[in-house]
Amino acid sequence: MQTGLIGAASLCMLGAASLAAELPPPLPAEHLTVEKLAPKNPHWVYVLDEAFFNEIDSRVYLFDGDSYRQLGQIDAGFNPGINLSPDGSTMAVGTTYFARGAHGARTDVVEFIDNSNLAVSGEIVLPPKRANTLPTYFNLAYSADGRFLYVAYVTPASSFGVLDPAKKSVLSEIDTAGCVLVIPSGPNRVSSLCENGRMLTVTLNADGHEGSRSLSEPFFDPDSDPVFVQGVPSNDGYVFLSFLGQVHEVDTSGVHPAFRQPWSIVTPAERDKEHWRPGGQTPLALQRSLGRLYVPMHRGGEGSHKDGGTEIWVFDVKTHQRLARWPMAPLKLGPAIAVQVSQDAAPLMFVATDKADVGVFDALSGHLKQVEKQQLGQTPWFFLNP
Amino acid sequence: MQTGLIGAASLCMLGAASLAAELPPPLPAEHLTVEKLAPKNPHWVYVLDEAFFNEIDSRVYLFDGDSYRQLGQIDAGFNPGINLSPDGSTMAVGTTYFARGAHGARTDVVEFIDNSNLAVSGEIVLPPKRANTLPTYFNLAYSADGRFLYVAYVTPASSFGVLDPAKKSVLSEIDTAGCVLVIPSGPNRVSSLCENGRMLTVTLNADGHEGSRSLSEPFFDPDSDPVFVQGVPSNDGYVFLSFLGQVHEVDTSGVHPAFRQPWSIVTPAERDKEHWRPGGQTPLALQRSLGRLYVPMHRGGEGSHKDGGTEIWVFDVKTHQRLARWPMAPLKLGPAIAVQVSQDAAPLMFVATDKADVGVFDALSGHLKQVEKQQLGQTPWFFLNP
Amino acid sequence: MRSIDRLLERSSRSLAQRTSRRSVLAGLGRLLTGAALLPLLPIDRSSSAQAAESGTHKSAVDDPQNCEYWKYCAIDGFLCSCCGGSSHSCPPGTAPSPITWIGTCRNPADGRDYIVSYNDCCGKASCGNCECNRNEREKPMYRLSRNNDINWCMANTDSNYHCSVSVILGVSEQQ
Amino acid sequence: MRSIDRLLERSSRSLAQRTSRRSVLAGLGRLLTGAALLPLLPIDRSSSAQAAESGTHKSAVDDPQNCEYWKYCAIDGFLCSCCGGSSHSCPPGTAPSPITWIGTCRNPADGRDYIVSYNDCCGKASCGNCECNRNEREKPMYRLSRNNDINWCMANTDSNYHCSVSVILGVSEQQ
Repeated sequence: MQTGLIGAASLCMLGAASLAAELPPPLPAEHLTVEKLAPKNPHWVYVLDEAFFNEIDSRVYLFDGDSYRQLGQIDAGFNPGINLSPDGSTMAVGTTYFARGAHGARTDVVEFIDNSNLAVSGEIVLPPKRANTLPTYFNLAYSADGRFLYVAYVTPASSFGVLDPAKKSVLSEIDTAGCVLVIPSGPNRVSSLCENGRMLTVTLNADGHEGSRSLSEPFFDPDSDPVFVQGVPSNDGYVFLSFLGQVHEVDTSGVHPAFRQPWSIVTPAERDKEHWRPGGQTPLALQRSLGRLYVPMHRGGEGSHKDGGTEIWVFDVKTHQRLARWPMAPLKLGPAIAVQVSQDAAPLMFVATDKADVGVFDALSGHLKQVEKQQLGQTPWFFLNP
Repeated sequence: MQTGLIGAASLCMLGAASLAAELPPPLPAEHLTVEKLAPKNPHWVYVLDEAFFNEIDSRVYLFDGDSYRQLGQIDAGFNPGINLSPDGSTMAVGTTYFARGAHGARTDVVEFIDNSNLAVSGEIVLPPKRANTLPTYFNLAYSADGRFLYVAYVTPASSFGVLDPAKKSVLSEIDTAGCVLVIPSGPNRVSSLCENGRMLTVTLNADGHEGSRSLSEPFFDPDSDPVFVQGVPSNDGYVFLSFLGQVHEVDTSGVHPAFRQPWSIVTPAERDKEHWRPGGQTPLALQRSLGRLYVPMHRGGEGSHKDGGTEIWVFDVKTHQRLARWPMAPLKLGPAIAVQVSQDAAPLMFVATDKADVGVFDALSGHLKQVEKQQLGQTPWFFLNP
Repeated sequence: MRSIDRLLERSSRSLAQRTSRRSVLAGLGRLLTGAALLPLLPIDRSSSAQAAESGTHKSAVDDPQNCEYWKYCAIDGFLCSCCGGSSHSCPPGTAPSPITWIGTCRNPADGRDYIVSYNDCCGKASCGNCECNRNEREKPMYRLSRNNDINWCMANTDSNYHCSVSVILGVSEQQ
Repeated sequence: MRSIDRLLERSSRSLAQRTSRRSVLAGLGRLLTGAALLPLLPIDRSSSAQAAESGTHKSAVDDPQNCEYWKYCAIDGFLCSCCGGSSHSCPPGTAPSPITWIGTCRNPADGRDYIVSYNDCCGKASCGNCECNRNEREKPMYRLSRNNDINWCMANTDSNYHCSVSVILGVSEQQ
């Protein structure tokens, strides 16, 4: 169509040139191009829209926390899990498609996205066992060296798949009965959270099959004070948070996970009298270089652990001191259901609310810099740093 | 899981019986069943949600205009066309799916829905030519006897497919260069609207291939006053409406379409001074037994033909008299972008607004009976009577 | 398109104390994968239940189309009552999940705690109406049989999630 | 989930008087199916155009992220400027449609009418941002080359519609 108009358009240019000699020069013709992404910026963030009301159409938006512009979109299918390769160059999207939209033959697959152009660069088809659940860091995850990609399975029997992202193949399936999710450490260790509060760690051999496994002592009480599965990466492992505000730091740098003494983000009075609780879909974020923990907090009781935070509380993970309380209501923001913080020296905090607004904050001062009003999907529930 | 609990649950029943002798009898256990649809009711309506913001997840809601309840849902894929078999027992959904959600291998298909249980009863895979456009009565349509199903193709070359819904096969493709859509009449005639204002009519032979074709004289001027493609069925054919409010009634009961003298729904003053125009996604509905035409009207100029109606105007198609003007604003409703009327003796009018609200009206008095506030999808743009 | 305020109500699923251990669930899951729907305790629907379903004005705790309905104390998702089903029936053309999770809800009408099973109805796209999320005693995914973030249609032939129901199994012995 | 009021603005696509006849379009359509993107008139982007793309405060008619932007007088769909592209570039990972429709829009800055081509960007799900529908001289589907209700990604390898752009081809001779 365009090329078909070259003749006509050229004539038009001539016609205009002669007729409009007294006018300022006309705007030149434009090229239709495909936008190229700039080199990645620590203030970019991947926003996963679960699209709960049209759940087969989940997507990931790449959003720039400096320009407040959407840079692109990655389609993510149904009930996706996402994670990044160690070098950040590739996004792995673990998802499920149906041959006829929301019905027909089911295909579980990991699609690989080239983050330099947001194009699909390949895929690995999975057995139809992928855990269909909400996003965490642990639905699928790469080994530290990027050699393996682990995918959590639930049928409801639990296991995980070991994939070779280079050869685009499935290497093995490893049973984890009683334990779920894939928490990676080192080049070949995969930990899972168990129903009895223990951590299962499977060490793989060179071909991605099980070499050995070990079960830790219980590090939390799943009955009295369970931890959220939404743990976040720390400098030497992961930080987990409990429903009642206990912080469980796990060092996974060794062969066996080491659990530091838990500490609480709430005083006994805050917990038992004021009933302050963490909550949401993504109820914590960690700024690793500053050692600051950001937690959406609300007042509620049993069953309120997915309620959004009416305030964001900020903690120093070394001193365990609370550094700030940032209420949402004065900012005209609804309760915070998901939080993330950038890992650079001038960090931004991203907060998604129960109204699907996304606030961009100065993570040091708590200053609200921008609100994206329902522009990042129906249900933005998870953020990944680039 | 349920069955696994029979033992425990039974014990519980006994326990309760003994412990709670003084209480009123407990509620009995319930069956988990699948709801059965009542026999179809003329006040039911199929509401097509184009789901424009998540367009691969279009769907059709079956809504009861008496109880104001949603009775069920039919998945409709991407850019669907829908229509009903002559006996109303089957909905044909012509749509497009992709192997990976919004990307991957394209499959154009007609899916057949058993309207008694809203289950998919079969499908016919099409060549990847199905017209991806907005819904009308003419994207796909059955022959009067239900023997053939016609599907409009645009690649952008235009043609249509002839399908055998009984044998679930594609019988033929018939070229209609310069003319689009499938307007059925009789057991084997298919008409299309042409760029020059004519109507092409192809008559099929017994095996669904082209027998003959004829081209009508122009019945409207596509340059000065084009007709909306959203024509509606009448007692002996179809009614089309033009951008400037001319009504074109076409009798398709004979071998060749017969065009009645056009008439106008606006006076010269209304058209030229007040600039009243019909408009919307579905800008007219016809109550065939009463001979009443319902048109969303707005004030606007060139390019406003898809603007919603600030009023619904009602006309008698025999006398050409306007019977009523029903403004939307006093009812707290946005402009009307789609309209339908039931075909029974106590007809309901369904109106979708630009805010995705759906109003249920008494089609005789204009009394607003119910408003479904954004409960029938993102973008409800087309209604079908059951 | 629905407004956030209408749709994003508080959200998730809780479970009764006595649900079977996860490993048992896993076993049952394998056993029941693709199993046809088996009535659990074949007793007719009570007239009171039918009355509750009949719509019209009622208080929130008695209205199966309201998130506050007493049987929904631990439901998560779209209420099938708003999708063509009822509080304990799936909409036409969908299939109940053979695997599920169990909750305990108190009926204010008789003060009893009832064991209810929360099943997902499967095989059509998200219903999108009456989104409801209540979380009493809900546990994270490592207590799978108490977790509601998982798609309980996972073992269905058509495993897409459409909506959720709450079915009375019996009275809890904890009185 | 976006609110209706933000999203459902007025909507559709108009076309210039001189667009080629449909049959020609059909021929080109066949010819160009799957064709790579060919720059139409290979002239560099003007600095003014770049300034216009640079965002920040500007009036609606000068703002490529606003539905009122002068070049959009006949656009329909999601503005690629709000989706990772610009008024004349597709977002990363999408493909421009080789077939398209043509409009004529007046630039208030110089009073000239410009011929613009409206291309769809294809291969990802609906962007969903900045829905915009303007309909001057748009015609129904039987005037396909002037119609905007059709998915102009129809001939792309990945034919799902993502967003729309408006590309200056030249000055209209109608002054």
